[in-house]
Amino acid sequence: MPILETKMSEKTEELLRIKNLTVMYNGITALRSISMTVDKGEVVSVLGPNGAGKTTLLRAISGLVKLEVGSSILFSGKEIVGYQPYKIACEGIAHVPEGRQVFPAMSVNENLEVATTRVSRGLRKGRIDSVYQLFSELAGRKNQQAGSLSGGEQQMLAIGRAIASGSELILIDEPSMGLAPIIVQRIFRTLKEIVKETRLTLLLVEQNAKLSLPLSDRIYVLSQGSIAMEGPVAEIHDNQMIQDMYFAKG
Amino acid sequence: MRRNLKRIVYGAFFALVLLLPLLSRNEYVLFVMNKALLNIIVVSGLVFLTGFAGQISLGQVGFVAIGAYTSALVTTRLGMPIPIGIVAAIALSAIVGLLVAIPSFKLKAFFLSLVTIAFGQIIYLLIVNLTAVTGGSQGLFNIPPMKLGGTPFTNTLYYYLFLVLIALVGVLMYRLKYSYIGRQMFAVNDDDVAAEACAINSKKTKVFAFALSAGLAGLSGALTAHMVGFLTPDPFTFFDSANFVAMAVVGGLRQLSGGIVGGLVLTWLPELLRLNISGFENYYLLVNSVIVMLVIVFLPSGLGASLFKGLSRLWREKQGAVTLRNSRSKEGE
Amino acid sequence: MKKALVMLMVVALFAGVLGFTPVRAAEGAIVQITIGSTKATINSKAVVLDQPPLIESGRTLVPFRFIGEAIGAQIGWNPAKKSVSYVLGNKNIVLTIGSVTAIVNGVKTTLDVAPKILPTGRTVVPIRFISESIGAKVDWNATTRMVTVTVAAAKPSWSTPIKIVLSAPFTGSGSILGTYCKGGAQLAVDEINAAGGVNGAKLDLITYDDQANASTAATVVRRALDSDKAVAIFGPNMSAAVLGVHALAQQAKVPMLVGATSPSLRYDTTHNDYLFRLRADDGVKVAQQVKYIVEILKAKKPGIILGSDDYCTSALAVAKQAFEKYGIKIVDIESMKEGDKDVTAQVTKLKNAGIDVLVGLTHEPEAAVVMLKVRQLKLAVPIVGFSAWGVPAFTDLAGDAAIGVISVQGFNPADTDPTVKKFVDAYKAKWGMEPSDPAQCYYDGVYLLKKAIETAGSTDPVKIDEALKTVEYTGVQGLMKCDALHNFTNICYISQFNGKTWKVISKIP
Amino acid sequence: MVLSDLLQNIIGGVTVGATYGLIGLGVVFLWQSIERINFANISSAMLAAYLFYTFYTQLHLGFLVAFVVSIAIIAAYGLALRHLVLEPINRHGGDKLEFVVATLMLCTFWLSVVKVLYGGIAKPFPPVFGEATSFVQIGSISIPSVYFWIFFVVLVLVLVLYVLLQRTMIGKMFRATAQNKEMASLVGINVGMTTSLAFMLSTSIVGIAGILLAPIYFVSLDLGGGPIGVKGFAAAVMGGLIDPLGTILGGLSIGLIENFSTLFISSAYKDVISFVVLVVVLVWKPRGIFNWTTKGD
Repeated sequence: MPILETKMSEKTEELLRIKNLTVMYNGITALRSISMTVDKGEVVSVLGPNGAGKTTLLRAISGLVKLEVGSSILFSGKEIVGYQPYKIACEGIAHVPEGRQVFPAMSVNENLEVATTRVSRGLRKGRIDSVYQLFSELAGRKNQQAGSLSGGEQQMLAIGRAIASGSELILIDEPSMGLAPIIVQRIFRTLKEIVKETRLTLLLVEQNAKLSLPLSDRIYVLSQGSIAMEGPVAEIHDNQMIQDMYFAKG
Repeated sequence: MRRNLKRIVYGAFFALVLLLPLLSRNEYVLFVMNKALLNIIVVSGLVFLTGFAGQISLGQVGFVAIGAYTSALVTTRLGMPIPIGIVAAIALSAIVGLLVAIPSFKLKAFFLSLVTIAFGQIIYLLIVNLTAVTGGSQGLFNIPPMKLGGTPFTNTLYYYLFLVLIALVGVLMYRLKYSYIGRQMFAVNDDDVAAEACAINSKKTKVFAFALSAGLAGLSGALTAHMVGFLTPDPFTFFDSANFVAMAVVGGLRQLSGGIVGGLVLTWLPELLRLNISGFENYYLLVNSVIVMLVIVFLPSGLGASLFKGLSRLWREKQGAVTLRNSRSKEGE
Repeated sequence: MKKALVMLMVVALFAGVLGFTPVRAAEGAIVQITIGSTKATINSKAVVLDQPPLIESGRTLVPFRFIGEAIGAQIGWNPAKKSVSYVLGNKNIVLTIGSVTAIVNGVKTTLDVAPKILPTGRTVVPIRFISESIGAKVDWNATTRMVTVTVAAAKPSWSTPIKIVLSAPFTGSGSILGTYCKGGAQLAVDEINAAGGVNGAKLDLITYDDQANASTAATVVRRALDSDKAVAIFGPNMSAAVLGVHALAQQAKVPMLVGATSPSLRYDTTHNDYLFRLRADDGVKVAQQVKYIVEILKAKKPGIILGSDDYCTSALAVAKQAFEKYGIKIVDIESMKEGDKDVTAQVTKLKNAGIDVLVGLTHEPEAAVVMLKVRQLKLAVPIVGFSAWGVPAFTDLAGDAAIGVISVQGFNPADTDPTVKKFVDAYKAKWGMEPSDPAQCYYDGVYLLKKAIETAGSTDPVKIDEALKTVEYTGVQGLMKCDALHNFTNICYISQFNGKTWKVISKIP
Repeated sequence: MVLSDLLQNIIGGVTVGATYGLIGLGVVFLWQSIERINFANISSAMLAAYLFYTFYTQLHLGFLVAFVVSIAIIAAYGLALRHLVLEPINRHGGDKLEFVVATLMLCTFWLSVVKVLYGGIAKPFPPVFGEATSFVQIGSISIPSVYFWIFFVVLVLVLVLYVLLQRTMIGKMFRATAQNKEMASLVGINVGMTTSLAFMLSTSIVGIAGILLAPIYFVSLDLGGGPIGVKGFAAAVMGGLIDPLGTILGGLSIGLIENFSTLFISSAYKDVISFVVLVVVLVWKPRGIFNWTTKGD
C-alpha cells in the first residue's frame, strides 16, 4: 500500500474536496450529504436524471445556495463554505451556468474583460487573446453586443469567459442544452483541446453522456440528491445501468 | 381562561368601537374618527388591489376625487338625491378603474405605478383647470349633507353609517378572498405566466381588482364630500395617494385587517402629533414620517400582522387553518 | 422589540382617542326639589330621590349624594372621619356628620344645621350651604315649597390663560405664509403678555398647521373649537379653506378672524356673524390695481400671467370685472402652475399678443420666474403685480429682474409711519427677519381681539363677537373698524421696486 | 410666430428638459443595479442645493470646496440609504413595495427637515453661474448665461459617465451587475460593492443636478418634490429605465413637449398633455422609446 500512496501523491493533487454537502429547498432535501473529490487536472462528469440535483451541486459549490450545517467544501485545502459567490470566484472557481448567461448589452470583448478581475492587469489582454484563439468565431465579433450573438456563440463566450478568468476549476452546466448538434460537437472539440493542452480541471454536468464521457476521467452519478455511483470512466462505462440510461438506442 | 381573555379583548374592542360616540362627546374626535373610517374604505380597496392582486396604484386619490366630485355635482347641479349621487360616484370610479387596469396587462410593478401616478396627476390637473365644472382651485361648496328625517346627519350618525359600510366591505372582501376569484388573485400575484398557463384569465382578475378598489375609493370620496360639505382640489395630490399606500403597507398588505389598522393608525398619528407645543407645527410631519419609515423598515409585513401575532401569542392558541392561509409567504416575488 | 413597538403604537392610539374625551366639568344645571316629595328635576328632567327633602331649623336638608351629582361635583365619603366632601372646579367643601363646622377651601365655616344620618340610614346635608359654597344660586318658593338651585355654566375664568388658536400653513405649498402669520400673531401675544395680559389674563396662542389645505383646516378648526375651546380663531389664511370651515365657527358661536382675501368671504354672501376679515378684500385691492393701470398707465391691452391656486384665480375673477367696468378687454391670459420654472412659451405668447401691460397674478417664486423670463425675452411693458409681487420673497429671488415692477401692497415695511416702524423693528428683533404680508394683519388682529375682550368685559366668545363689530383700533394697517361686510379695511399701497425697497407711489387709506 | 420665438422656446424646453434628464439618471442607475425605485430620488437635489447654499453662502467656503463637500455628503447619504433603508427592509422580509413606501416617506421627511432648518421661504442661489439677469445675445435670441452652464455640465456629466461606464473596469463591472447579478457574482464581481456604487452614483448625479438647477429653481422646497421629481421618472421611463443617453433624450423631449403644448395648445393643460404622453409611451412602448441597450431579446 505505501507504494500506491506515494504514487498517488506524485500523480495527483486534490483540488476540490466536498464532504457531507446537504442542501434543503423549502423543507425538501435537494442534496443529501454528498461527498466527492476533484483532483487537479482531472475532468469529472456528473450524470443523473433531471431533478437529481446536478445543477444544485454546482450552485452549491459556487456559493449560490444556502448549505445546511455540517457541509464542507475544501478548495485547494481552504474551506469556502460561507464565502460570498464573488469571493469563491476570486479563489479560482469559474462557473458556466446553464442557459448561456452572457451580459447581453455588453460587447463580446467586454464580457471577457469583466471576467478577468483575478488576473493581474498586464496579463488580461493575453488571456483574452487566448480565448479568441480557441474560439475563432468570437474573434471576428469582438465589438458586437453579446445579446446579438447566436446561441452557440453565446455558449462559447460563456465558456471563454471562464477560461479568461484564469480559474483553476471550471464548473460547466449543460453546455449542449438547446444547441444544434453540430455546434455542440464544435464546443466539445474545443473543450477536449483545452483539457489536453492546459490540463485545466473541469467539473462537467451534461445530460449527453456520449459527449461528456470521452472527455472525462471520472464520473459521479447523482440520483435523488445522493451519489448513486462513482468511479473512473472505464469502470462505469461498462455498467449496465449507465448503458441503459445513456447509451441505449432508441 | 385564555379563551376568556381572547373574548374579553375582542369584546372590549368591539364595545369601544360601538360606544365611542357615547364615550367621547368631542366632535373633533368623532370627525377625525370618521375621516379614519373613510380612509379605511380606500385603504381596504388598496390592500385588495396590492396585497391580493399584486397591482400597485400610486394614484388612488384620483378615484377618490372622481367619486367626490361626481356625487357632489350630481346632487348640487342636477339636484338628484344623495343615494343616486353615491351610486353614480361608485359607478364612474369603477369604470375609470377598468380603464386604468388596461395598461396593467402589459406593465409590471414600477411602470404600472408610473401610469397610476400620471393618472392621479391628470385627474388633479383636470379638477384645477375645469373651473366651470369643478369650481377649480376655489372649490365646490354647499354640498348637501346626508339627512335623516329632514335633519342633517350628526358626526355620530355618520360614524355608525361608516361602521356599517366598513362591515359590509369587510364581509365582501372576506368572501372574495376565499372564493374562486380570490384564489385566482393569489395565483396572479404569485406568478402571472404560471397562472395564465393554468387557464386563469389574469386580465379579468386584474380588471376586477382595479374596478373594485376604484369603486371603494369612489364611495369614500362621495361620503367625504357629503360629510365635509365642500371640496377643493388640495386633498387630491400625489402625496395623498402616497399616504394611502403608506396606510396599506403600515397596516399590512396580506390581511384584510391591514386596511383597518393602517387607516386608523395613520389618520390618527399626525393628529396626535399636532401637539400643543409652540413650534411643533413645523415638526409633526417630520416625526410622522420617521415613525412610518421605522414601521416599514422594521415591520414590513405591517402592524396588522404583528398585532395579531402578538395577540395570538397572548392567548397561545395554536395557529389554525385560517391564520395559515392568511400568512402566505411571499415566495413568488 | 417588535412586539413592544406594536403595543406602544396601539396603546398610543387608544390613549390618544380617549385622551380627547373631556372630563365633564360644571356644565351648568338647574336643580329643583320640593319639600317632602321624592320627585325632583335636573335641567327639567325628572329624577326620583330615595329620600324626600326635609326642613330642619329653617334649613332644607337633602341626600348628600343627590345634590353633589346634580350640580356635577365630585363626591367623597370618608367613613372613618364620617365626613362628606364635594369638589367642583377649584371649590372644595368638607362637612362632618353631626358637626356644624365645615371647611370650604381650607377655611373653617360654621353651619346653621349639622349634616346628619336619618333613622332610615340616609345622610342628609343642608342644600343652601353646599350650593352657595360652590357658587350656585338658591331660590326658595314658599308657596310651592320648592327649592331651585341654579349652577351657572363655567365661564372661562379671567385667571386662566385666554386660549386663541391660529390655523396657518407651515408645510406644503403655502409654508411661507404660515411663518409670517405666526410671526405677527405671536409677536402681538408676547407683547400683550409682557405688558400684563388682557385684564390680567395671559393670552395663550396655539398654532396648528393646516397645510394650506381646506380639508386639513376643517380638522384643525374642529380641534380648536371642541378640544381647545378657543375663544377666537385666527385663520385659516386661505380663502377656500375659510369657505369650508367658517360655518363651524358660526355653529359654535366663536369669532373667526382671517387674513384670506377672496371677495366670496364677504358678509353679503356668507351671512356669518362670526367671520371677520382682518383687511380689505381683493375686490378693493384689485380695483386699485386696475384703476392705476387704466388711469395712470393708460394701458389698453392688458395681459395676465396667472397662477393656478385659489388666491390667483379669485383675484382674476375680480380683475376681469374691474377691467370690464372700464370697457377694456384682457387680450391674453396665460396660466402657470405653482412650481413651474420655465415660462418661455407663456411669455412668448403674451409678447406676441401685443400686450401693453403685464398683470401678475401669481405667488412669489413664480413671480420671480416670470420676471426673469420677461427680462430675457425683452417684454418691454410695465409690469403690475398683485400683492404677492410686493414682498421680499419675490424681490430676493428675482434680484435685478424685479427693478421697475409695480405692485399693490397691503403692507410696506419701508413706510415711515411710526406704528409701522415700531412693528417692523419689534418683528426684526424677535424673529431676525423683516416682516412681510400677512404678518401685520395677524399682529393687528391679536390687538383687535384684546380690545374686543376688554370692551366686552368677558371672554365669552359671543360677547367678544359683539364687541368686535364695534371696536375701533389703530394699528399697523391704519384705522381698523368692522364695516358692513365684516371687513376691517386697511391701508393699501401702490409701490414700485427700485432695486432695494418698494417706493410708495400712492397710499390709499 | 417668428423663427426666433420658436428657437427661444426650443432652448427653454431643452434646458428644463435636460434637468429632467439629469434627475432621471439617478433613477436609472439605481434601477440598473437593484431594480428598485427610490421615490426620494429628487430629495438628493434639494439636499445638495441646501448644502451648497450653506457651505458657499453661509460659511463662505468657496465654490470648489463647497461643491466637493456637498457632493461628498450626498454620496455618503446614498451609501446610508442602502444600509439604513434598503438592507433592513430586505432583512426583515420586505420587498419592492416597502422600499417604494419607505422612500416616499423619506421624501416627506427631507422636506420637513429642510423646512425646519431653513424655513419655507425660497432663497436666491448665489450667482456662481453668472447673475440671473445676465443674458447672452445671439442674433435675436437671448439666453441666460446659466443655461450654458447647464448644457456644459450635462455634456460633461454624460461624457464622464460614458467613459466611466464604457471604458473603465469598474464601469464594466457595474454594467455587468446591472444586466445579470448572479452571473456577475460568478465571474468574481463584488455585487455588494457595485450596489453601493449605484446608490452613491445615483444620489451624487441628482445632487449635482440640484446645485445646477438651483439658479432656476432657487434654493427651495420645490427642488425636493413636486413636478420635477415625477418628470425625472418620466424621463427615465423614456430611456427604458436603463439607457442613460435615452434618459437625457427623454428629458429633453418632455421639456419640449411642455413648451410646445403651451405654445400651440394651452398653458393650462400643458402638464395634462405631458402626462398623457407619458402614459401613451408606457403603454405603447413599455421598454422605453429611447432605449437602445437591448435589441431583440
